[in-house]
Amino acid sequence: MTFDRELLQITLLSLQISGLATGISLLIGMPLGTLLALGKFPGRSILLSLVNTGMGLPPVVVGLFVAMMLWRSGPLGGLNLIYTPAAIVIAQVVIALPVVTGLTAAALQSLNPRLRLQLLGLGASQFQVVLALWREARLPLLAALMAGFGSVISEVGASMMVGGNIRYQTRVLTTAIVLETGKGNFDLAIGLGLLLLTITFLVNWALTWIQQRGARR
Amino acid sequence: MTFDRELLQITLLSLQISGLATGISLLIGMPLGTLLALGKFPGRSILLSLVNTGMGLPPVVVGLFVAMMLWRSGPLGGLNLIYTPAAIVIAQVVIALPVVTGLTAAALQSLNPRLRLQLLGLGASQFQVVLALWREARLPLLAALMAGFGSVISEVGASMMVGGNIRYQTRVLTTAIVLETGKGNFDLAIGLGLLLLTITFLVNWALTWIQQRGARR
Amino acid sequence: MSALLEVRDLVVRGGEGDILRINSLDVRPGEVLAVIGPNGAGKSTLLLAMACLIQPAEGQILFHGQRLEKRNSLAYRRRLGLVLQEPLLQDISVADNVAAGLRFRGLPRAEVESRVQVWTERLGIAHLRKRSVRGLSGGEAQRVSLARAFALDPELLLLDEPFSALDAPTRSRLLDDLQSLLSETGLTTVFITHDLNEALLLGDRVAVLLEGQLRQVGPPEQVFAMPADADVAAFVGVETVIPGVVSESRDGQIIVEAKGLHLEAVGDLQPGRAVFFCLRPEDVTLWKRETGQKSSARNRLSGRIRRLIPQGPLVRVEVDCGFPLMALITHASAQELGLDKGQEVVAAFKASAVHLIPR
Amino acid sequence: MSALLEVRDLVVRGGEGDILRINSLDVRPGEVLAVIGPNGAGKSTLLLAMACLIQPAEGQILFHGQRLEKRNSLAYRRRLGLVLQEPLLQDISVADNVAAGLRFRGLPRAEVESRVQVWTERLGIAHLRKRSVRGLSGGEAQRVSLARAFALDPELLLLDEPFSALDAPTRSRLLDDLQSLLSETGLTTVFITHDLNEALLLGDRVAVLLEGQLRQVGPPEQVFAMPADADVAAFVGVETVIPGVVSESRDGQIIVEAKGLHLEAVGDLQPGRAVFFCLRPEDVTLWKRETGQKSSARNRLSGRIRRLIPQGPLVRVEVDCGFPLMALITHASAQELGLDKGQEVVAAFKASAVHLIPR
Amino acid sequence: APAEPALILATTTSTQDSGLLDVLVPMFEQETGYKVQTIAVGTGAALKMGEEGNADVLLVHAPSSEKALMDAGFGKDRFLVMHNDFVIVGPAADPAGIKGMAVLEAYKAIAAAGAPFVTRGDDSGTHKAELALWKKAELDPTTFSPDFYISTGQGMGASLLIANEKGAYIFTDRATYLANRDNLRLVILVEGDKALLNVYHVITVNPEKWPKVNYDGAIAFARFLTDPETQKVIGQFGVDQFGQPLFTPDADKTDADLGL
Ligand SMILES: Nc1ncnc2c1ncn2[C@@H]1O[C@H](COP(=O)(O)OP(=O)(O)OP(=O)(O)O)[C@@H](O)[C@H]1O
Ligand SMILES: Nc1ncnc2c1ncn2[C@@H]1O[C@H](COP(=O)(O)OP(=O)(O)OP(=O)(O)O)[C@@H](O)[C@H]1O
Ligand SMILES: [Mg+2]
Ligand SMILES: [Mg+2]
Repeated sequence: MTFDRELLQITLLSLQISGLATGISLLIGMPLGTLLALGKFPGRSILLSLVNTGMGLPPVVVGLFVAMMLWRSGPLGGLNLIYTPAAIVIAQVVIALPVVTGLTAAALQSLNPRLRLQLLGLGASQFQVVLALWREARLPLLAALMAGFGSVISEVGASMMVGGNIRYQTRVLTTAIVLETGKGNFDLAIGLGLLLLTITFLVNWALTWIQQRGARR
Repeated sequence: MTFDRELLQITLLSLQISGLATGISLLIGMPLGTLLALGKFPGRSILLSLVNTGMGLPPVVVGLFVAMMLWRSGPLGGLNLIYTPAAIVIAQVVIALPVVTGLTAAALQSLNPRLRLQLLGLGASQFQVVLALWREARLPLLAALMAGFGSVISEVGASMMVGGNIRYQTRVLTTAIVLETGKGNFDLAIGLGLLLLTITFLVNWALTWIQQRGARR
Repeated sequence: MSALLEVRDLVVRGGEGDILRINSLDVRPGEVLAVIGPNGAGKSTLLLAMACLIQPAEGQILFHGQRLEKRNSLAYRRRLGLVLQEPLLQDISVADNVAAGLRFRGLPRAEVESRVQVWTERLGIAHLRKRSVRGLSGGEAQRVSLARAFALDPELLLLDEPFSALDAPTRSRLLDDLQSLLSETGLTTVFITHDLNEALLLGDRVAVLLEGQLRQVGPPEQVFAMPADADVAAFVGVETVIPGVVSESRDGQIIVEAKGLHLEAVGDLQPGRAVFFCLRPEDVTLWKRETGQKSSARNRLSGRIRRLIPQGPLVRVEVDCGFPLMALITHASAQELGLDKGQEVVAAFKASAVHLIPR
Repeated sequence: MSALLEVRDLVVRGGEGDILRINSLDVRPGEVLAVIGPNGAGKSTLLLAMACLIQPAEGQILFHGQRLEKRNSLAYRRRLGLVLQEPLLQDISVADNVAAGLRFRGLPRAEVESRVQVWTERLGIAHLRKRSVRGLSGGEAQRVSLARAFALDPELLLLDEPFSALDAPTRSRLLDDLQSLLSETGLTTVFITHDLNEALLLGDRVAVLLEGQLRQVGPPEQVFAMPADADVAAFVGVETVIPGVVSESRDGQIIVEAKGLHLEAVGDLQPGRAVFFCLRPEDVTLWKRETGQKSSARNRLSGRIRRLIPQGPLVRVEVDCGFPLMALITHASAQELGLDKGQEVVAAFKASAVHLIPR
Repeated sequence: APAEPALILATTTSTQDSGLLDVLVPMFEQETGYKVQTIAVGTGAALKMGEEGNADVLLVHAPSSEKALMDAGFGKDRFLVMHNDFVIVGPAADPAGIKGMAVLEAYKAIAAAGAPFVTRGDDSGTHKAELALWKKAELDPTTFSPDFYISTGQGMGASLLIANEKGAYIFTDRATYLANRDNLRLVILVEGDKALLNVYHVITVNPEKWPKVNYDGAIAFARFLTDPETQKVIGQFGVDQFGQPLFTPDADKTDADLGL
């Protein structure tokens, strides 16, 4: 592979992994956050604190923890997932999930609570109510999505630990940056950083455009 | 220093640095986010995209960039800030600022826009309007605060790079975790991680408690 | 079981005390039940409870004799049309808002579109269909909220002050519309209003809610002419309410002593009984002092005009006869009589127009 | 410059077209200007523009002859009391909401507290002071919004349908209160309402807004009795509006040919002139067919009753005389005459009661 | 291709940062069909991964810890691969005046002058080598003031940058120093001492302790590294870029030859 093709491969892998991790986090985190925002059950408040704490999960700790699970000596070693992109996705889901969940809960809690009653009164099932409320809160939910994507695309500790930064296999943009920094190639590292930011910007620009099209002004 | 005293010193330093960085980010990010949410000026949408991109600033890139500024060879080398807690605070502000700004903007945009007119109609100055709107959006703003604090307390790439992880001076909990992981002391690393999470949990639990006291249910 | 909806031993709590406490209230099939009561009486809360949208602390709601529970609440809610007091629209287009309930029910696209068309036209918001709900005026929003409920073709309509933001012509046209719609389809309706005229016009029965309790339920004439107690009387607009004592009673003829005056009334209360003496202002006729003319009115009180309050084509006149007595007369009469503040007049009212409430 | 507030060449745009287009409107010191108009006419938009809260596309607003700009808008807004159509409360306690405007002005604590006390009591929400605004009923919320504005002791009150959610007794009490407050203090008020009675009761002048344009401004009698055009007429409730042509005109006496009938009216229009023939329902008297009785009414039309619509103490009767003619009579008369659907009656009205609008 | 192609190589950041593995690993893969997963971690972590069977083969440079691993039976085979050397670098001004000294003299001079000295403090092979020399010089760095004995807890590259910024002396391997030379104003002050050898061994993880490890692959990799062809490549690595080789191949020598 030439340098350009390698760069392309690394970039695509970064996008795939972070995109997938964000997607899975949305799939789990939005329903969970919705439950936390709208449900009434004992321990709700403690759970919310835990989720908010999760927003501050250090990627290195997550990486170490997931690695300990996935290493051969760990309980899930038999799955042979360590040092694969799948392992990075798992770790990144752990990182992004609390962000998505916590911000989803905050977004839904700031809707008018009577809107939910009105929707139920229009004959919506619980599921339809949730869909309608998500639609209503699409602005802050998009912010949650962007924060979730941002937290994983920029993360390095966990990717390094569970992915191993293996060339052609699990090397992503952030781990490549660390590698180049370690080698003293600061210019290349900064260049990779700018590439990463450009990609994130393009993704966010598209999302912001959607978001602002729906802004109340 | 004994091990316990060193641990205490590291923990306090982590809290001080991240607390200060979060505080500064709020001080700058809340007004900025408010301007982005309520202001009408050309380029607003691009700026919002940039801010949202900032949520995905990779800490290593930030660290490298800030370090290049602060190194003696850099433009701000004369300030002698590199490898000091102040340098970490600067880098962390760069990381937390977009998070706080973006989430503040999203929080304010989901308020009823006519409330602002009503407040002005009650004789509020622009500044008083902003204060009242912040009060109104206190729920999602607290979520923004927690996300901002979470992003810096858990961050390691930048702290490592600009702080240097120097024992007794700039070693914080996350960099200590990386060090212990590198040494193969996985148990100690996980233990430090749990300590970090406990602290974050306590901070968030207090904030969530405030948040939920004010939740609309 | 003849009632469509039954409320039994309902208690709703909130904050410090009980918001609502209703022993029994039935909504009969095909009827329009108008619920009236002052602000904060619990009307909206009752409607939410009826729609199975709040969990009461005690009691139950039955629909077609079946107790409403979590299990069957969705099926029940799909037979409802609900309009809350505040038009809570979704942040999407007007047409999508009107279509929302239909889509929840999974109706075919064509059906949804045609119903949206019909009802937006009927409510005069057809031109707004493609607009976002942002920037809608108050009345426009309320119309969307109404169209959204009517489009569902429900079995039971629950309306919370549905016309409060509408302009007068639209309101009266809609009231007419609704009246004919209701009599055509036999749609059962619970209708909350603070406008007594609307209650009179639409209600087959009127329920009066005061401080969370049901004080009176009955046909409008009865509620308006014979309030069950003084609070209801004060609320429904029997504006003259004076405490007095029955001094004589013979053959259904009663004399009440009140504020030093002897007033005639009809009834069979025993002498010595303490009562409220109630009088509707439209039952009071005013005469110029000098007019010697005879009339069939048994009670004639002299007094001085304290205030003249125009009210549409009518004038409300407050006469001080030792107590404030309200009379409601036409502008024309007021002009003919040359009524003015401070002028002396005679107020006359028939004994049969007096309503006595034991206290 | 005698006007307190002047609106000049105001244009507000939104969506596709102009929402508001007003050449000139003055609010005089001490007067109550009632603004009426159908839903979506632009009333709320006008109020926002008057409060300097939206940027008009063109035109300007002057206060005490001074053009309002960004520079002086805060000072101006601090002399206002503003009540928007929707009570937008802050998510804090009721007392804090009422105090908000006072605190914005930096008033001393004791002063704030005493004013909050006075106004929460006056609006009957004293018991809610410590409550959060969540869970307030619709009427309670509106009262908070009113108390918040009144507590400011403003120089100019801008009220957007301020009583729409209030129960009838409170509404009339507040209207009375407001009336005496206004006459005591000479407070200038712009008052939007969709209730024509409120406009009649409170308004020194009435402005009619239709489709974003000012169609008529004048004393209420004039607006209600002599609408400037057919749209205004239809809106203010001159319910019989028939197109016709003047066929004779002599000494202020006019004969209008309409729907094949010859009707008398008063005025000085030339024969051949096309007009709208307008009649208020309360000016129409009904007689039983067989009654031979004479009266001073010049126009007597035979017809058949199509509908009877009760309306409070009154009944609105629709008579088909070749065109639908509305009459408004008391319940008592209706009973006395034994009116019923399908029955033949004679409708009579005086020539002076007819209002002709050239078309 | 082998039955079990995936092979986990745990190594230290310094080997990866030098770029040597980017040359050797593809050669090995092409020759044998194994897929190597190179995990670059701290020396301590690499040894721990071997001890827990999370890696198949290790390439490390901490001889005393390696011996402990072998003695505990976690390692099966251990071959000498290559060495490079450590140097002491510092500011050109050389405040303690150590230029050209023998290494122990230089240590003493630095301690005596109280000149700042950066240590990695991360239990890496380099750190352990540095500590061993302090011990030989009969000085105890734990008693030093933290202002003078600066512990970074980071990798070699980062520690070099910190020493550069602080104008401090630092004990480093030559390869990393050369790789970072462009970013540094530090110069080599002490070199060539026999005590300054940095020796790399390859260790296969014992399949008797950890049945899951890919021993066939591990031994194949160890054989590959010690193969004369490979050794020639190692001997040439770095000449293009730095004008001198970064490593000296040692497969034909014994520990004793290098003074271990
Ligand atoms: N969560 C709550 N906590 C305390 N009080 C509450 C709560 N929810 C409602 N209330 C009170 O219950 C009472 C009934 O409210 P409701 O909305 O049913 O009144 P309403 O009859 O509809 O009045 P309106 O005519 O003003 O709409 C009000 O006084 C309200 O303040
Ligand atoms: N941003 C906007 N885009 C398009 N149309 C708008 C916008 N804002 C307001 N309008 C329209 O302007 C018209 C005037 O609105 P306004 O709220 O002033 O009406 P209103 O007279 O107060 O009516 P109501 O009696 O229903 O309160 C409405 O038809 C409304 O839909
Ligand atoms: Mg209500
Ligand atoms: Mg309006």
